[in-house]
Amino acid sequence: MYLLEIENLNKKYGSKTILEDINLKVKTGINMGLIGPTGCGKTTLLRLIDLLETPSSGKIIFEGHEISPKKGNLHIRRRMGMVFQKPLAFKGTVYDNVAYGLNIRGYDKEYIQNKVYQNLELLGMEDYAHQNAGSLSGGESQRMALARVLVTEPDLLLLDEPTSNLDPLSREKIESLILHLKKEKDTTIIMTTHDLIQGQRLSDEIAILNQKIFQIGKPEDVFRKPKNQFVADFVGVKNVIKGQAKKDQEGLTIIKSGNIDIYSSKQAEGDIFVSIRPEDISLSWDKVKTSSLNELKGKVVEIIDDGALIHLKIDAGSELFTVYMTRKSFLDMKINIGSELWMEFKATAVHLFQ
Amino acid sequence: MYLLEIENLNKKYGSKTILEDINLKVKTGINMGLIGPTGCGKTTLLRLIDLLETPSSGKIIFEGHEISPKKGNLHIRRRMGMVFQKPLAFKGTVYDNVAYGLNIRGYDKEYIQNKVYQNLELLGMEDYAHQNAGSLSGGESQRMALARVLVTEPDLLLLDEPTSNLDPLSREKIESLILHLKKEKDTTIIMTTHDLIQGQRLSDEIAILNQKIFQIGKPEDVFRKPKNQFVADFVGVKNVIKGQAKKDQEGLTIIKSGNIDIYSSKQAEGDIFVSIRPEDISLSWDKVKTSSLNELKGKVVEIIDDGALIHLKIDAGSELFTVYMTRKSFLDMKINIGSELWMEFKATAVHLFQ
Amino acid sequence: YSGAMDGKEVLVVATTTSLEDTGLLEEIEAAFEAKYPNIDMQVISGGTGIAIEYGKNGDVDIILVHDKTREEELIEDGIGTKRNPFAYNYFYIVGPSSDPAGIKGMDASEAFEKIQEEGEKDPEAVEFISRGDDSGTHSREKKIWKAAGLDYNNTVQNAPWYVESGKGMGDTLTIADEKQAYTISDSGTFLAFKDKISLEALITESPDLLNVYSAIPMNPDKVPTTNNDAANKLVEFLLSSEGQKIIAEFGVEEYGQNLFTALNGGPEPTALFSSFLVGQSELAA
Amino acid sequence: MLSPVIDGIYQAINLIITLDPEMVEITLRTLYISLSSTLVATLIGVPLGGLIHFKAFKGKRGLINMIQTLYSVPTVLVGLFVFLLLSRSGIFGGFNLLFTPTGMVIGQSVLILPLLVGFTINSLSGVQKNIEDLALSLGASDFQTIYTIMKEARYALIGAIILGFGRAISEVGVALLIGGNIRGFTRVITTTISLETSKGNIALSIALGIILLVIALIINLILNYIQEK
Amino acid sequence: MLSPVIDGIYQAINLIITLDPEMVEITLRTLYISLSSTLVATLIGVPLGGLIHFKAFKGKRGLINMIQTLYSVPTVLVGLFVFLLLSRSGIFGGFNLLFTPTGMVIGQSVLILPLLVGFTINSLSGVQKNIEDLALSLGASDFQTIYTIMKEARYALIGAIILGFGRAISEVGVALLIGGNIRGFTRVITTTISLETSKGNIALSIALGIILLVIALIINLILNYIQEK
Ligand SMILES: Nc1ncnc2c1ncn2[C@@H]1O[C@H](COP(=O)(O)OP(=O)(O)OP(=O)(O)O)[C@@H](O)[C@H]1O
Ligand SMILES: Nc1ncnc2c1ncn2[C@@H]1O[C@H](COP(=O)(O)OP(=O)(O)OP(=O)(O)O)[C@@H](O)[C@H]1O
Ligand SMILES: [Mg+2]
Ligand SMILES: [Mg+2]
Repeated sequence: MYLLEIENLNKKYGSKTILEDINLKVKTGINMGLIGPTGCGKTTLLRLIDLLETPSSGKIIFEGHEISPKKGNLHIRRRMGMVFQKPLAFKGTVYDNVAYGLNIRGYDKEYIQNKVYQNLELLGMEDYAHQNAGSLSGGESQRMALARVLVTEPDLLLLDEPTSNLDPLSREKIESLILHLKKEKDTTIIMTTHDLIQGQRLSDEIAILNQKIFQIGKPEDVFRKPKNQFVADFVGVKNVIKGQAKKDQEGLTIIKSGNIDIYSSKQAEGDIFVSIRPEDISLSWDKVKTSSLNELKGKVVEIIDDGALIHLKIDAGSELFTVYMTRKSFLDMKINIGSELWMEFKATAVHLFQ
Repeated sequence: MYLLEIENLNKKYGSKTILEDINLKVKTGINMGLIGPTGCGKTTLLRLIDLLETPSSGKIIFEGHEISPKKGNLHIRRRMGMVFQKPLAFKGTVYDNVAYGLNIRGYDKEYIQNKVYQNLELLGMEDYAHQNAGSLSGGESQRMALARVLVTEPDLLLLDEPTSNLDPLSREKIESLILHLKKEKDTTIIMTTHDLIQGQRLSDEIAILNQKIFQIGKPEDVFRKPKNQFVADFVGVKNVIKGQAKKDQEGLTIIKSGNIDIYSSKQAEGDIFVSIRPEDISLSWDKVKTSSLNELKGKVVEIIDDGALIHLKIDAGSELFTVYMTRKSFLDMKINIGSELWMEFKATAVHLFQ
Repeated sequence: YSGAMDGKEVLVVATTTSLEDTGLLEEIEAAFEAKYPNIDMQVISGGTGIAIEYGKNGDVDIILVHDKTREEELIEDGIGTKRNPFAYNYFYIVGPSSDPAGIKGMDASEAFEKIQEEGEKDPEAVEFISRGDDSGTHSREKKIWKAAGLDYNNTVQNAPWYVESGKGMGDTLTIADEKQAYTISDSGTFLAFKDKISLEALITESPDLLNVYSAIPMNPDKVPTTNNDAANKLVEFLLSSEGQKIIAEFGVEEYGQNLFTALNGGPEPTALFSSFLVGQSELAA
Repeated sequence: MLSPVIDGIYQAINLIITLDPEMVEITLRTLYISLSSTLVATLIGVPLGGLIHFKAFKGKRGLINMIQTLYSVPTVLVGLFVFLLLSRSGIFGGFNLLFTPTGMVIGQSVLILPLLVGFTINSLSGVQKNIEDLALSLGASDFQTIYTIMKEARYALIGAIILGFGRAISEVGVALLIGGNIRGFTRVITTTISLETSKGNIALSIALGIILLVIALIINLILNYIQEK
Repeated sequence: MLSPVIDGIYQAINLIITLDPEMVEITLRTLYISLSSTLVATLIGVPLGGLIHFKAFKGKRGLINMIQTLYSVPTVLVGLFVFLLLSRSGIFGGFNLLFTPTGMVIGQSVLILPLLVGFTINSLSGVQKNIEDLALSLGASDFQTIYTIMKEARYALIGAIILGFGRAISEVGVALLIGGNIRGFTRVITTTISLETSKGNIALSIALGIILLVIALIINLILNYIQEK
């Protein structure tokens, strides 16, 4: 059973198309990640779902019934909750803000007080209960906003960049909270994020949006097997090479691009894109005997220390490859700018897409 | 010569202390990163520097002269610029917003137009010039805010989470823009960020703030050699172990913690914290001959695929270690939950702090 | 009709400002209500025009005015039942004590003629302030201009020395005082203002300055909502010796002289317009 | 020669201290009438303003222009208009409201209604559009949303109500034409001031004006206190 | 009996079409006086309101209460007060401003000044505090910052100016007391309405009221047009 279905949804502002032919089905209890470049329509889509915006055409279906921002949808709206991207607060204290959703639902005072403090504690905001909501810091506002929506225990939670203003520790806390909600309360969540790793970590399904939906699927599929160039570029798939694929012996495919030949274990023919994950490439000073089918020689042209890993750019003639390695191996191998090295990667590590 | 010096700065709201005894010296042309948990006072510090807030006590010195939010500081204020954390816009179009700083400085129309479009292009916002600034998406607002401040060519640029709402590609663009500003225009930048990697990548110096400044120094020092527990926890230093240090032979120090002995090449005595970066630990199935002094046996209790790397948690008795490895080595070694492995790391990879 | 408040019958009276502003009606009301505890007398003061308008609409039951010409029109139209003159006094021609036009001792129309003459010569020094509001006082003023042989609409109204205030008597006196100009005022209002202004009553007893107040109940046939019964009681009271005594004594204490002269059952005094032709209605009276 | 002002202040203090019974009566009536009309106009005008603000419809801009134009309506005109309605020969003549306090409340309510509608719209426009979204998103009904936004705008809304009250208590056109300034029945402070001014009693008029302002100050303090709560 | 209203509308149309010369004269004078006083009061009141809004000082709340209380000042009281100042025996008697259009402008400016100050403060309060920071941070001088915030609040500010204009053009107390309703010199639409009403010419009064509203509508349209630019 789908909690939410979106059919052929379009949204225009004036003549500017923001969303085009969006189709989406969200199962109950699922966490759906929405990812895409800035201005691609993520917020707009969430607002449409939350009935704050009227679609130009198309349907939004909640538990099998079409819903719209017209009258008579209060009971549906009360089952949804949204954390906005921009910090927003009613005048008054943090307590007033968090209690709002319960007040308008007419709960009694004691229940409200318990619930509010319970959620403030959950978000580490209990000390701020009587602070003016307008004076909160960026991250505090974001946590208050989350508490404010959680007190109403929504069935469908819409989160618009819920951790963009949080430091790593707070972010981690919020992430476990989100996972907890999904698991324990069976809350269905649709969240946008610019943090691709967060998207991968939290989502059961990911939709890559850019006006249209470009790909939708499990995180590992979207991130490792982009269906098209846009997704590949966007999720930061490196080493994307355009070439011509031809069948080779033993069920392998050979892809030719400039002076480079790449073997892939996948089947394809004709014009195609290839990608190899930077951490799937090993480096060695000498050409070694190995089961890796692909061996390319190149020269180190750039070294970046990313903190966790060393990023190398290696010029292999017609293509520039990105390779990641640990600091340890980097130091052990005594690599430096200009080093000429062999890159090796397995045919199974070569991903093909249109 | 320091562009900006801050001396014994304190800020209270009512009886609540926000900033305590801040001392900071920022050289011209430097990029200073401000990092700290939410609500630690980063925004407040930037606002104090930008003369939007009055310090409770202490001095802010710009090019050797004390400045304050009182009258007669216009010429100083015009040499600073700030991008606010919360999206903010004047009523009107994007063009109007970006032109504002130039209009009030009385430039002529043609100059303003050139300058505005030049900066909008720089930020990929030229198509939005005539859109209502209030209708921009989160990321677009952030880019507009940057363009708005860049047109005035400030000598001191204050950036409050300038990329929190940006997707990875836009973020990368803004980051190179920041690096470019520093290099080509000698702009001094103070920026806050929650993205530790960004902080490391962009900053010449990093200050870890939490009401007080806990550490200040080069990124590698702050991230790899935290001076205290707070910084270590905050920058996500893993494998922090508390132990007793004692001198050992050959200038080495041995640190005892539970059933574990760790050798460090640094000197110390008594109660101390140890940290080892997860990527500095190698794994092998068998105890191997190696120059690494530290060899500990443990059992894999958790495997997380982070996308770029595999994170392992390894139980070594009295301590749980975190180890990072590439997917390739992980697959090659056929590691699984329960695998008993040897961890090796060099004595030089063992960092000590109080 | 039932305008009962607290079980009381309501009698609504519209009056010109002079009767109300002097305070005469307040005393009459008190005495009348004491005599008829069942009647609540309510007084509305305004210009003659609006008072008549109220009467026509049936919003008031009786009007107390001092503009004979219009009063008679009202009777003719059948809206009012009868003119009941109950008091009179005189209009005063007032002006600065220096009397720049030198009118003291003249009769009204002579004085107006002189004012016109001197005003034409030096409009700075000699000015005349008119109420210009179609009130009873204004009507009388126009009649005197006519009597002085002047064409009001053409010679007088647009002259530089002639100022129309378009306001009530009190305000007009104030303006005249500020401008040190001449004006015509009912004696009641002038006496009430005497202390506050520096103007002097220069002409007080000319026969064409006679000012008769009468009470006109509304005709219950034409204005069905009216409380004719109570209105007639008020007329009766005004004409009674009790009412006439109040009128005769009013103001003696405060101003040292009576502001109104009671008729005491006598006939309505007629203005002795000696030197000019009077209007048809005036003659008919 | 400002001595009438000083004299007026003295008389005002005297009238207040001695609790002059006629003064007390007039003051209470003034308060009753102006507060009632403010209440009536608020109860109609604020929701109406809210409706206009929240509904999108054709000609909205024009309607707002019309409402703002009515800020310029002279009190006498409203007085006349309501007079014609309430007059015994008028449409509502049967209710006998002319020359009654109730009639004055009606007239003043009509007079200040445009101010309340117009400034309600102004006040609500000052609230960020986002707040509406926030309320709706947290499950507020339409009515609750409007209430929330009004609460956000309460500072400005109270300003509008103070304005309406100020206009009602200070106006004289309606009070004279509809009330008739009947002693002991419809006489209020402003009509008394008019009367006394036309009698030339300037100091007394000023004294009455001061008393009116004192009353207004007290009412404003109460309204502001409510707003701050 | 609303026939005077219909009659009034007819007469209004007639007066407008025939460009009745006295009507034209009165209308132009009315416009001149009310626009001048609105201008004077705006030029003083808006900066003053800005100053009060932006300065933090002790007793600010109290001052604002006082200003709001002055919304309740009856026009007659202002009329009397200014009258005493301008009167021959008053402080400014020497300028001979009593019973002149200039005197009326002064009186009406005094009358509407509190409205402009108060509603300027209200309007500015509607602007987010952040906008001030944004302007300052982008290098605006204090003056430029205030100007920017006023521009942000211009919808509400224009509302305040329309209010002030409405009050000026519709008031009658000051016009009568300071102007004196002198035909051909200080007579304006509202004083004419008063006069005609006291004469019982209700239809003509209504016609004049309609003309006044038409003028106000035109002025409001112009002001709104400015605001939208
Ligand atoms: N009223 C409007 N008129 C024109 N364009 C608009 C309007 N409102 C929004 N847009 C545009 O719609 C696009 C989508 O906006 P939206 O806020 O949904 O983006 P987003 O995906 O959430 O971006 P971000 O990641 O930056 O928050 C943006 O380009 C924005 O400029
Ligand atoms: N007016 C105020 N009264 C009380 N506390 C305040 C006030 N203004 C700010 N604070 C508090 O000051 C602290 C610091 O705020 P600041 O905005 O500087 O934090 P920050 O470091 O920028 O946080 P973030 O990363 O979440 O943006 C916060 O805890 C905030 O709640
Ligand atoms: Mg968004
Ligand atoms: Mg901050």
